[in-house]
Amino acid sequence: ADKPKVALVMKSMANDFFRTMEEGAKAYQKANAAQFDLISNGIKDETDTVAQIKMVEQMVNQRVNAIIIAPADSKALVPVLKSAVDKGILVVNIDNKLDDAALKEKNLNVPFVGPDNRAGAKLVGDFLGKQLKSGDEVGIIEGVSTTFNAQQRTLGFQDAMKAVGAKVVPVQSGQWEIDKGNTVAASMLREHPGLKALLCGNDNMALGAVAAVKAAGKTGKVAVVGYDNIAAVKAKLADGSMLATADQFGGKQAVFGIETALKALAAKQKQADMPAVIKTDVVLVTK
Amino acid sequence: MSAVAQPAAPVLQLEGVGKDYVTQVLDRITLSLRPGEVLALTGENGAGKSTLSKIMAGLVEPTRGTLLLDGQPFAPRSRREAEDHGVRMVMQELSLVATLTVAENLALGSIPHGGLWRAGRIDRSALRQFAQQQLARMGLQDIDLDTPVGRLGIGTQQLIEIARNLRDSTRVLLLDEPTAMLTPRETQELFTQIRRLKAQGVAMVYVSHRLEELRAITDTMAILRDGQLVDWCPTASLSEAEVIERMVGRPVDQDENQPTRPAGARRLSVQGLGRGDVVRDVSLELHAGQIFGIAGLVGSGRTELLRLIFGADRADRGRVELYPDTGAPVVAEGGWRSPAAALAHGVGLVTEDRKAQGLLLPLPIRINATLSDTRAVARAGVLQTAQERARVADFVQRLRVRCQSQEQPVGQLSGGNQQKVVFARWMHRPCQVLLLDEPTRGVDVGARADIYAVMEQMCAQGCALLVVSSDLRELMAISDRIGVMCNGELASVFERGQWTEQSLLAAAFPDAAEPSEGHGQAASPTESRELP
Amino acid sequence: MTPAPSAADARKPAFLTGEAGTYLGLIAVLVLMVLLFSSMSQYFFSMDTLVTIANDIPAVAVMAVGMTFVLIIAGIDLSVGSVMALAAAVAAHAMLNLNASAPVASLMALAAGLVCGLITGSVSVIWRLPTFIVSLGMLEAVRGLAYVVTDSRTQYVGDGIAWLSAPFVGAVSVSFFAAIALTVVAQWVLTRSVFGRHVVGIGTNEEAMRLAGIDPRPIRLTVFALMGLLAAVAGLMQAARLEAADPNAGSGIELQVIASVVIGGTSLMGGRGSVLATFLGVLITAVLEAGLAQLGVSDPSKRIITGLVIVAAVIIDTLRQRRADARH
Amino acid sequence: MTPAPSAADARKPAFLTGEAGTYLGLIAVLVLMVLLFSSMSQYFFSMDTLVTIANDIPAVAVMAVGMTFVLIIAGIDLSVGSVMALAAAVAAHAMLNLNASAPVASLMALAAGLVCGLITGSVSVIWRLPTFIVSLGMLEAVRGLAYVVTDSRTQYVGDGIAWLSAPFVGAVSVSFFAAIALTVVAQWVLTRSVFGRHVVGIGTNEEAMRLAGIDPRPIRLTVFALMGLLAAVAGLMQAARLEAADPNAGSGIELQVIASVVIGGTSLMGGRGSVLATFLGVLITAVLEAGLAQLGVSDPSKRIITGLVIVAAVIIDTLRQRRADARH
Ligand SMILES: Nc1ncnc2c1ncn2[C@@H]1O[C@H](COP(=O)(O)OP(=O)(O)OP(=O)(O)O)[C@@H](O)[C@H]1O
Ligand SMILES: Nc1ncnc2c1ncn2[C@@H]1O[C@H](COP(=O)(O)OP(=O)(O)OP(=O)(O)O)[C@@H](O)[C@H]1O
Ligand SMILES: [Mg+2]
Ligand SMILES: [Mg+2]
Repeated sequence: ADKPKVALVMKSMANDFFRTMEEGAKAYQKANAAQFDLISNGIKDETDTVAQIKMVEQMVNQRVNAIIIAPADSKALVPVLKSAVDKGILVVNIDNKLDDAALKEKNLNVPFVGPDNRAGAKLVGDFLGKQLKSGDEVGIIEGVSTTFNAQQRTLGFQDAMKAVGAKVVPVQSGQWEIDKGNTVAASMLREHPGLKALLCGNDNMALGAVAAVKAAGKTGKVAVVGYDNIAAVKAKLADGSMLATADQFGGKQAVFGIETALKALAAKQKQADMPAVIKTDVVLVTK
Repeated sequence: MSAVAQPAAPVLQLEGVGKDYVTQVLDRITLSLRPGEVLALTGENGAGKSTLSKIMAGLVEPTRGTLLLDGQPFAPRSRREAEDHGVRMVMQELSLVATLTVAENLALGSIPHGGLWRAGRIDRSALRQFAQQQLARMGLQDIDLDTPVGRLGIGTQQLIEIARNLRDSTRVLLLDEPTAMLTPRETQELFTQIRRLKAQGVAMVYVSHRLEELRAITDTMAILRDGQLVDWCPTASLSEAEVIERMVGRPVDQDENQPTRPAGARRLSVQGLGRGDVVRDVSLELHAGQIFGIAGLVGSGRTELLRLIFGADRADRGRVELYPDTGAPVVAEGGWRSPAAALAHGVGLVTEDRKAQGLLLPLPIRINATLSDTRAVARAGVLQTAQERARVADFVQRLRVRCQSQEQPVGQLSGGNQQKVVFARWMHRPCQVLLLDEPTRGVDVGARADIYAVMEQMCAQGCALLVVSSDLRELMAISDRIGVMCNGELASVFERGQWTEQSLLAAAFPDAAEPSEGHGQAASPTESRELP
Repeated sequence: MTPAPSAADARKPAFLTGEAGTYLGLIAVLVLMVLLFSSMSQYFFSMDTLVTIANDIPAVAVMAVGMTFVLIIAGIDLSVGSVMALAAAVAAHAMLNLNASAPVASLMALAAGLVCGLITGSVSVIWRLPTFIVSLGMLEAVRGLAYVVTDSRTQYVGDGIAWLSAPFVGAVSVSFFAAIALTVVAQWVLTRSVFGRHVVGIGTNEEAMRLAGIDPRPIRLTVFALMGLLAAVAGLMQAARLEAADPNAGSGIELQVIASVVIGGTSLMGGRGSVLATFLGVLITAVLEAGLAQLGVSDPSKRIITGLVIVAAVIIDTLRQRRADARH
Repeated sequence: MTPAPSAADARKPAFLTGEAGTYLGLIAVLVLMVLLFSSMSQYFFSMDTLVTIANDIPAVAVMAVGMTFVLIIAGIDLSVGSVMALAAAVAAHAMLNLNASAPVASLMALAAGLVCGLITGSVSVIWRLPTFIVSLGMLEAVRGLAYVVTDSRTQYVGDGIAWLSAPFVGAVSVSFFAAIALTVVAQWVLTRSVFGRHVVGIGTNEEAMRLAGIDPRPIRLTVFALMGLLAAVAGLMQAARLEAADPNAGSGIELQVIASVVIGGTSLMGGRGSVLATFLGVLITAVLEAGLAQLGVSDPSKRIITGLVIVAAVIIDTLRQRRADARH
């Protein structure tokens, strides 16, 4: 009965990446079933902040000992997490870092366990950069523009492109989705016939971009890179229609968070005393 | 209120009023109306009676001409504005709101309320009092004020529509076929009101196709034909035949005493059919080649009986048996499962509420006329429009439907012409048994004769007809037998020759003694008299 | 269109005590769900859960009140989620960039909502366009505006308007009581005021209302203006709870709101509806969401269950009602 | 609601050549948009753009055909996006895990769509429920199923069914021609067949149809089954184009489809609509999307413009039509 109960509150369950994350956590729990119980929940898309808040509240009602959260919004989740902490629940932040200013205002310390999206995107961008010359035109397809990860990845891509001196045409959003990514990529290719590469904020949009490149008959002339390393891109990387993607070990993200929380629970550590940031790895994936 | 003292000054004058839609529907009409005068407005279907009334009531804007009210120019832009000037109209087509209560409908547009603009609380006691008073004028004290009108029969709705317009502030009252759905009792109630208002100096326009009513209640008569005013004179100065001739432009055979048709084989037998206490265990038999008429007061359950036989509503009890010419009889316990099932066995229904239950108003006449059997004008599911046009052209001609073309939306037709289109549907699909609910509602005398002729022809072809009508004269003219419904029961059945108007009426009243007049015999094998 | 007015279309106005029976089907569904969840999780049936649900529903409940009126006049408003986001964005912008006080910022937010409602209403009234398409246009356009106002970033507003979501009685927030009060008042207006009766009349038979001398246009406009205003109220409630204005707030919430209203038995074809039943509809969806979250049901199953429960709730309510009507 | 039957409700069936005028307003909007975008981007008015748009629209166009019939019977189907995803998921699952051949997998996908349509249709017919709520339930439930079938992951299907999106005439795909053919056939069915006439009749006055002896239930059921089937076709087309089955495919597409149909002048209240006009509606939304993306307009502005254009298109079409009717 004193087995701690850990709640995992995820972002979009409709996204491969988070699905992988959840499965990693479940597998980990199975392997360590004696040590803790896991309740996992996710919202249906990445923007349904309110639904996520409700989930945090329900987890508090379920009297869990710790909440591991991938916040849908880096600011809007802060008040509810604060009230959870006030009730003595440990909170660990994964994937998408909570906003520092908002945390500070609430006088809250939430450890962040996760990758640096901007650095990861730069990694992918740098690899692509080796193929580009200064002055080449490239396009960036962003995820849902209002999300922190989308913004960070775009920044990372831009950093890398600036480094090689490539010219970035206006950034457009593909809403993280395969068909929206396809539409946007097709338009970019038409408007900028000289485009050399498409940098996509996630692999779903990259798949859409690959289809657009193929439809435009430019396979091999326009490079496509993505992010997340979902299963469906393996074939694309293999046949060269996609150049690279980043893997931030979705399967381990949540596990790192859970481990951090379990450790703190075992040590009866207070929320305030937990470390602020624990970085996890991002690696480049190519053919 | 205006005085009756000087009969000279007209309250409402029309000078050269006309209306064009695509074609001209009203030429230049000049008429006037004095306080206390009841003017009969009559003419064929589509002659322009409703249009003329609507112009006076502010519902339609005239294309030409002027109106004067008390000598002042009168150009109401809306019904509300006309009502503010004391001009009110009872419309031919019902315009009640089904989900609102009887009381709310009666006061619609001026529901009494307290405080705060319209968000204010409804003054319920004032509302009830007002509603009660309006209903009392039509002798309708029994209706529950809180019943949504959608639950009431269409006849009762018509009475409410009338009651709603019987206001004291009225100076001119336009009644567009108010009695098309009413039986003699309700009609008498209305006449009492008309006389009362007349005495108060209210001027009235009374539109009807029932000539005997015009004779009974109106002072002067205006006859329209093709949008022209062909006559305007004291009612008494014209004989009925003259009126008809002027309306229709030809003499119409009004044979009131046809011989009884030979009874053919039994076609349909209804046994103990009932639903709640609206229809109580009715039994009757229809024979091929004969017309069975059903009389009764408004709300006596006639419509519901036809709906049960047709399967439009499901019966609680009883059964329907159909005897086709060949093959075994078909038994439907509790009536047919659906109208489609009834039709599959050759049972059809002409509905009484053409607007809500009969027609597809925005669609052309052609489509409406062939709706009962679209497959008949199609080959392998593909419509044969040319064939369809030819068929519909024939119906349009036989029933004299007044329209621009058969592509005209049926919603644009005059009421009587709409009714003809509903009827045409069942000429298109011949039936073994045809149930007709007020089939000549709003149809002019000439066209009525055409419809009777078609019914006659159906009989000759071995069809059995069951006709519900509020017009006793009509029923007596066309039926071989007449059943009278009272409170959901088939109170008595008369054979041709045994009935008089008196005996039929007596049987229809719930409080009347046994049909003791000697003419009526108790509903023979079908009797069912279990009072609750 | 225009099915024969059946008895079902014509329930007597049931104000609060009126015909408790009207609500029986919905209450049964609700009780059933609570029992089910309680049997599956020991913590579900607790004060905490009740309080959380109470604090969860105000935004949806408030919009559902407006949507009930909108559906009764045979309209629909798909833009409520966007309007909600815009209102919150305006309030945040006013406080953060214009240094407006919380009350002034709130008023500006309400004004923004009202204007949106007025635009939807007047465009559809003036050109006689289907409200579905006008509000769909507004859904896009207003969302775009919300992005512009927030600069596409969640704006942290702090606790300037947090009193709205602050505990009021026990741990239950002001918002909840406001939503309850609004529901009761709206039901009263619907059944007991001239305006309410006109709304029902227009939804049933607009032509007949026009003939009775009632101009439907100002009434339609009022209903949409009200909807805009209430969406803004919901936006403020939400912002108070999040202490932030999220430009994506309420995306997709329109379907949830409409579902709650329809579960409550309001007809999409107009002419029939009850605000109280709508509130029960809101409760049903909220309890379902809370219960599934507490059980930690997987997302695919969650969606399957939600879909089935929505349909089942409507079936149960419909059947109960038909049975009741048949007795007439 | 029964608005007065105006002449507008009563256009003659215009089959292809019928009354070209009916489509003039829409064509004007389309031409206007093309001119505008061409003036703003030198690359817009090019064969490439035309081809991309032609290859973009089949999925939406096919669903819009089904939706036109659904709206004409005064129904609505919100589940089409989910059904589309499920169909693609089933095909992917069959090919990847069951080693089915592409044709067999496609048939299974079509069957899945058909079953979804039959469920929506029969549940709403049997219990006489509003299709809005039934299809909303299906939207959730079927999406959940799509997650289950794909294991919540985008499935790469390779080019097994890629022939659907392969260039056929010039660079234009088979799908496009299929969509065109479907549109023409559907318009023909709507205006020239007994079935089409019954569909229009049911949408105009269901009770009158029932009393004319036409059972509306099988017709309703057929329309929804057809919608499900067409959504599955759209799902296959999309999967063929993207060579992947995305469990999130088509989320939110229902509103886009309905918007296209309504822009084409089909009434949400039933009884009136044209499949050809729907196709023009689809073109309008597709050109708009392509144009805005090609100009690289920012996301907020994109949404604002999209919203305004949707409303403007409907206004222009309505005004033109009213003017035409007045001349009658
Ligand atoms: N909105 C309209 N558009 C086109 N034609 C119309 C319209 N309204 C009426 N009409 C035509 O005007 C003519 C006169 O119609 P009206 O309703 O006045 O006839 P009526 O004398 O009242 O006939 P009934 O006895 O059948 O009621 C008819 O031919 C009708 O088709
Ligand atoms: N759906 C219903 N619910 C409750 N009562 C009804 C319903 N339909 C009809 N009634 C009532 O049943 C009785 C019989 O109505 P019905 O319409 O059959 O009478 P009718 O003789 O045809 O008279 P009408 O002239 O009104 O058509 C009336 O009192 C009517 O108010
Ligand atoms: Mg008339
Ligand atoms: Mg009747």
